[in-house]
Amino acid sequence: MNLSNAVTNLLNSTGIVNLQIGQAIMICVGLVLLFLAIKKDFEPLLLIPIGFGGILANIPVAEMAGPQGFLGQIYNVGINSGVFPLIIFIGVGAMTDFGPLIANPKTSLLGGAAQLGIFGTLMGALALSQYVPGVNFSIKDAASIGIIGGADGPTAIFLSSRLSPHLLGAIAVAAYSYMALVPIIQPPIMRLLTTEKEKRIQMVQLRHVSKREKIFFPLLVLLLCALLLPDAAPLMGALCFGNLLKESGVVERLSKTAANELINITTIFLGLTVGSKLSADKFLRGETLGILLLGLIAFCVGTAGGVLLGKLMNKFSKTPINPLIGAAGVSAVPMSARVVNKVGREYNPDNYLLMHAMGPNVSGVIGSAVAAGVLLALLK
Amino acid sequence: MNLSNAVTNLLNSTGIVNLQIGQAIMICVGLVLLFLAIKKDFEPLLLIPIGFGGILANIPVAEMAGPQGFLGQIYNVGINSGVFPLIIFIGVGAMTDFGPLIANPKTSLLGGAAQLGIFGTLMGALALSQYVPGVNFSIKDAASIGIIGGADGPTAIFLSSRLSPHLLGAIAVAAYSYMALVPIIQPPIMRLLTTEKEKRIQMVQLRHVSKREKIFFPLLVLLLCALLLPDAAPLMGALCFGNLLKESGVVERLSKTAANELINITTIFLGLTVGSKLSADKFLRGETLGILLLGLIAFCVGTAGGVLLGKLMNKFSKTPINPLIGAAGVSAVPMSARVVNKVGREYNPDNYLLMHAMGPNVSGVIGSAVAAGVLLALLK
Amino acid sequence: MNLSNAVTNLLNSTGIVNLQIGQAIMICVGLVLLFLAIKKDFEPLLLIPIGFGGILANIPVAEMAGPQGFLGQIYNVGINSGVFPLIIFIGVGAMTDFGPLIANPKTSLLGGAAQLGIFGTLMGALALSQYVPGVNFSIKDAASIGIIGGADGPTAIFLSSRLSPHLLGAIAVAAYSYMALVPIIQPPIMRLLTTEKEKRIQMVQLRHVSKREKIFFPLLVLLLCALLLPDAAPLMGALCFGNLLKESGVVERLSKTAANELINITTIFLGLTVGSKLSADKFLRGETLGILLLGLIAFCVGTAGGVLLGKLMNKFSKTPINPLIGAAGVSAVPMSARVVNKVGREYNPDNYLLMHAMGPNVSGVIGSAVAAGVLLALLK
Amino acid sequence: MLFQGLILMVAGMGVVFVFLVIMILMMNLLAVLMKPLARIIPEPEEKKVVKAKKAPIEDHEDIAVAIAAVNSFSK
Amino acid sequence: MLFQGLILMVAGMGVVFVFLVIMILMMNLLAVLMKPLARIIPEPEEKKVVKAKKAPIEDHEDIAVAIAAVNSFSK
Amino acid sequence: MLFQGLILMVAGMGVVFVFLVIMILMMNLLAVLMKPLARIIPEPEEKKVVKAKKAPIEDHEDIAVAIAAVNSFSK
Ligand code: NA
Ligand code: NA
Ligand code: NA
Repeated sequence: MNLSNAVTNLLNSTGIVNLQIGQAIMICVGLVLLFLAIKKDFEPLLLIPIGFGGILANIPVAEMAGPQGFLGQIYNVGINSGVFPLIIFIGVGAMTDFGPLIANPKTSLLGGAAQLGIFGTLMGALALSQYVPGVNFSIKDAASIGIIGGADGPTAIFLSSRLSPHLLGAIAVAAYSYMALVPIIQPPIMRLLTTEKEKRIQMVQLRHVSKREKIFFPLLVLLLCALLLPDAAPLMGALCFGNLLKESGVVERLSKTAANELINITTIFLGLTVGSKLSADKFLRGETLGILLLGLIAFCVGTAGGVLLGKLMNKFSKTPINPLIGAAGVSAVPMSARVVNKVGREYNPDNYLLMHAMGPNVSGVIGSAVAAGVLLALLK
Repeated sequence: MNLSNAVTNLLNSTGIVNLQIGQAIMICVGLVLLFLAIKKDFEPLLLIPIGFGGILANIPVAEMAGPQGFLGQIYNVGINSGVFPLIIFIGVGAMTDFGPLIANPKTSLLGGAAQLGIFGTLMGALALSQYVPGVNFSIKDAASIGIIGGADGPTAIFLSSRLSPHLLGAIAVAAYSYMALVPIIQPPIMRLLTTEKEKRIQMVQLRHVSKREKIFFPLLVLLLCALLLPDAAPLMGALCFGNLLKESGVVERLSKTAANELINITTIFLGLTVGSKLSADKFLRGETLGILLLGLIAFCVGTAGGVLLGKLMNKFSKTPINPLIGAAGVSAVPMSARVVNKVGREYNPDNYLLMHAMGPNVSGVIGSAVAAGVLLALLK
Repeated sequence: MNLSNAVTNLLNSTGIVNLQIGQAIMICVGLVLLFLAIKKDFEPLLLIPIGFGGILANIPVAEMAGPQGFLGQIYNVGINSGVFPLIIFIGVGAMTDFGPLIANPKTSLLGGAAQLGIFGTLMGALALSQYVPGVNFSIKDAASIGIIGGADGPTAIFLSSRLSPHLLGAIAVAAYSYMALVPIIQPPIMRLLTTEKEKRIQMVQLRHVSKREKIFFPLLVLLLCALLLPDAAPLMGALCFGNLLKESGVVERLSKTAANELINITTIFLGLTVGSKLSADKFLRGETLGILLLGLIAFCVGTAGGVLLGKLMNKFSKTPINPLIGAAGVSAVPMSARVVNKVGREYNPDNYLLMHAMGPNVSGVIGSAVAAGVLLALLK
Repeated sequence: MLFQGLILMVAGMGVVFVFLVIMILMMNLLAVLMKPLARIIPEPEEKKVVKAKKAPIEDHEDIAVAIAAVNSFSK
Repeated sequence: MLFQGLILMVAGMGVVFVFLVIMILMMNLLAVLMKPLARIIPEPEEKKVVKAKKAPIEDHEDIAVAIAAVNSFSK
Repeated sequence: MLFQGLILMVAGMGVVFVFLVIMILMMNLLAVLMKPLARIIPEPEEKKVVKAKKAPIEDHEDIAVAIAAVNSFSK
């Protein structure tokens, strides 16, 4: 090695020499995600790590997302194994109060109707595959794309890491981006599908839910899942475990840790490694546009499904049901419940729908996990 | 795939179709553990994760405890490797004050006598093997069962993961259950073995222990262990490391983290994965009844051993020793020390034995680790 | 097995029988490190775990640092993979304020000059190899030794785990020990190389740095690194990621966790496992003395480099620059900046140089990462 | 393929609703069963809330004596 | 080998300074660009500081109603 | 096998007591050695307690100036 040698080697190892155009574009995509997260407050907890992971993965030479790179290694340990999304779900369970759902069980159907977004999008992806040349989604890919409509990040990441790892980056980005767009996507659909009178419906105060019911609830859901759809049991089990830690009231130190440090640490690494799947060859394709478009449709269809079932249920229910709360069935906890509350108050300033919307909201999480279980059972 | 096909596949993947009777029973066992933990306050920090892990592992189809399941994978990383129980011991060390032991060193012998429970039970397991048809414990199994008498969860899990992984679930369940039963198991034995006069003995106030002594103590114990019984060094090293973090006084951020977030996170995963070893084919055997029975005997023998040595020491000691504190030698920190205090005050309301019982209590932890080291040295 | 057999086996497994002289010496080295950490306050956050890990690794029979031992297993997962030092850097980024650097960009050159310590020491190591018989450092070893002069623990551990794993223990010990000695090593050099007048120079108040600049800064540094020197991108990326979490202001729960629990947990295991590389056959060689000597020289040369460039810059700068702040360019954040402040006030009690020294101080971290990148690019 | 998607949709939405309907039934049953259960085993609601707030180690009067020595993990 | 060390030193110190000099230029450029940028898109400095202090979930007036039900993670 | 168990018991209880007896001797020796040691190197007991309470970064008077810039990890 002499000096000119060394300089040549250094020049040959610079990013300027090695940067491919695809990498450059993907770095810009990462920067856009960071901009949306920081400036536009788009799900920053996830999109900052995802965006940054995308940038790191596209830095030439370093190969951080490769099998020897640190992101690649964490990906194998945490995402390939399915462990990270499940840990997130433990934390989510430890933060979720199922009280509003237990107080008014029938509203959980609204969280079922909103899953129409998942399956509608699945069909959309297949249609796109069939009619648009160059787009070629397998049925597994279509299912992974559909799950964006579930509006549940961990569920989407868990399912697509199982069925379509090559689409994971795009799907996670779409899922979290559209969740962030809930306040923009949902209100027009909600306004369009409901009458003035429906929008003003006030619902009866929720009954008190006892501590004991809250303890039984996660166990009942888990047992139901075990009997009906064990393929959903990892997701549902993690959610119920976290919730039982919280509601049991005797292991506060565990539930606090699950809802804070554990979920935070996992979020950092889940975000970085999911972002590290934003490689140019996987993301810069026509298909990604398709995924983004379909994801948008998924949210719209899900919202419409929830609202329409709300209208129907209001017709037949003894106590009045404001169909707006159906929109919260997509999950995106707690954002879509807040959107419902806001839209409701626009038409009736004394109408606080938030707690009523939390029922469909959390049942939407359960509904998406069930839908993911069905897809796993039939396609894995 | 047509619709009837899909429905058939879904039906064939339900838990109803696939549930084996053994799995159903084990799920009930898990529910019983949860009931004991939540309602009866039986060591909920461990028994909630263990019980829930037991339920998850016995959900059919999902195979969460299998080599590809998330519990199975965490088990391999954390228990097979021996890492989780050692991390718990680091946290335990960071929470333990050896001051009462240093102030009255001779009481540590009581923590030795209580280890009689370990070896008595080991012999009991061998006797059961020999005389009861169908029970067939190897000597390694007998040692793992004996360690239940140590009343130290991490030690029991560490040893049995090394010697008898197939018994791990039952042993962990027995260990934590009986620890929870300490307030019920110990008092009758303590009352039976001591005279009225002994029960009323007041002990002299403990001397002040300097910060410096507390720093030297974990290092001395570790060096002693390194010289005499290096097989106990992983357990003892983890305990002493955590304690040194605490007592050094200069790394508060590390000792706080070890005693809180780190131990909480590890407890969640240790519990879930230990529970995932509660499979029907390993647990639903006559042997498990044997293990439960022997575990109970272990606690009784250990308690008796401690109390009897206490009586003996009181005869020869210059300062009076209340034999009741011998019961705390089984460890089960700090529960058994509290039991001692309570029983003591029943007979002499002004007699606060708590601090005096903490000496044997923490020396019981050391004693169990030493016993585990001997068993590893001779049987591994 | 009969009793005499058992006793023989136990005796044969004691440390007394198996302890090799090298292990005994290394245990003493570990105790010395603990003494320095606890009593002399030498970087206790790292030196307590490193010292304790060194003791554990040298306990005979237990083989905790071996491939099946718990320290060996954690080493493979955390250090071999390069993950632990990068996590530490994420936490460091989440604790670092680059404001003083952004306010006075040109002072970052001082953090470059101090890297002379790295390359000077590299040459020293090669010279030692050439002229001292028995010392035989490869060029990779020399680079790893040189990085001690970077005064950045994670950078040193990351680089030497890549280039010279067999020297990792000695290098980490030297790096953290000399960082602790900064208040003793630096002042004489600072006093020697500056005139009375220079020492009294007061610097103009730093301008206000906007939140937005602080957000852009880590992104700019990362992009620059990606274009110029992608081999430094893992280190720089981790640092910038942590800093962006902090400065973005929208993910406080993640940045708090990164700067506290995550870095604490990682520090515990990084320290223990780095310490576990303090094996007698690697450490008790003439070469280690060479490493310690060279490490000392590295710090001196780095300090001198920073101070001398400070003198030069003061000659040509429009606003006055106190050359003392050049000493902070070695990094060792924030200790060397404090040393600068203290020395400055000795000569001019109204002169608060701390904030001015923080600029070179944090740029020294960047400079060392760049230097590590160059060494990786040319030698890996 | 589109047909397969349709099947997935029918099967999927079907299972989702079957699941939720049974869940609703179970919740209703649970609410009904709570009252007799509460009569047999009264729910110690308040105690639990208080307990969750206190550290688990503080529920004996003797603890002040030994606060440094005890820990809330039983080993 | 000593010669190789010299090469590493020259190359290394060279790259370090090239890196830092460009970084300085970028920081100066950044400082210059901040003013026009701040005019186009005013920096919501104070709002951000306040926001960082409050939990993210507290920025709607309706939250008190539902504090137990919501969480700051969107799932 | 029962005989082997007996051997394990004898050996095990023996080692446990040997270990604890030596530990007791060491603790007694330690207590004895503390006094002369404390005379040679006085124990800074109070200082340590105070220090543990303050964050490690707060032990210089100049810190208020730079609280945002410093951190307690030396890198
Ligand atoms: Na959903
Ligand atoms: Na014990
Ligand atoms: Na440096």
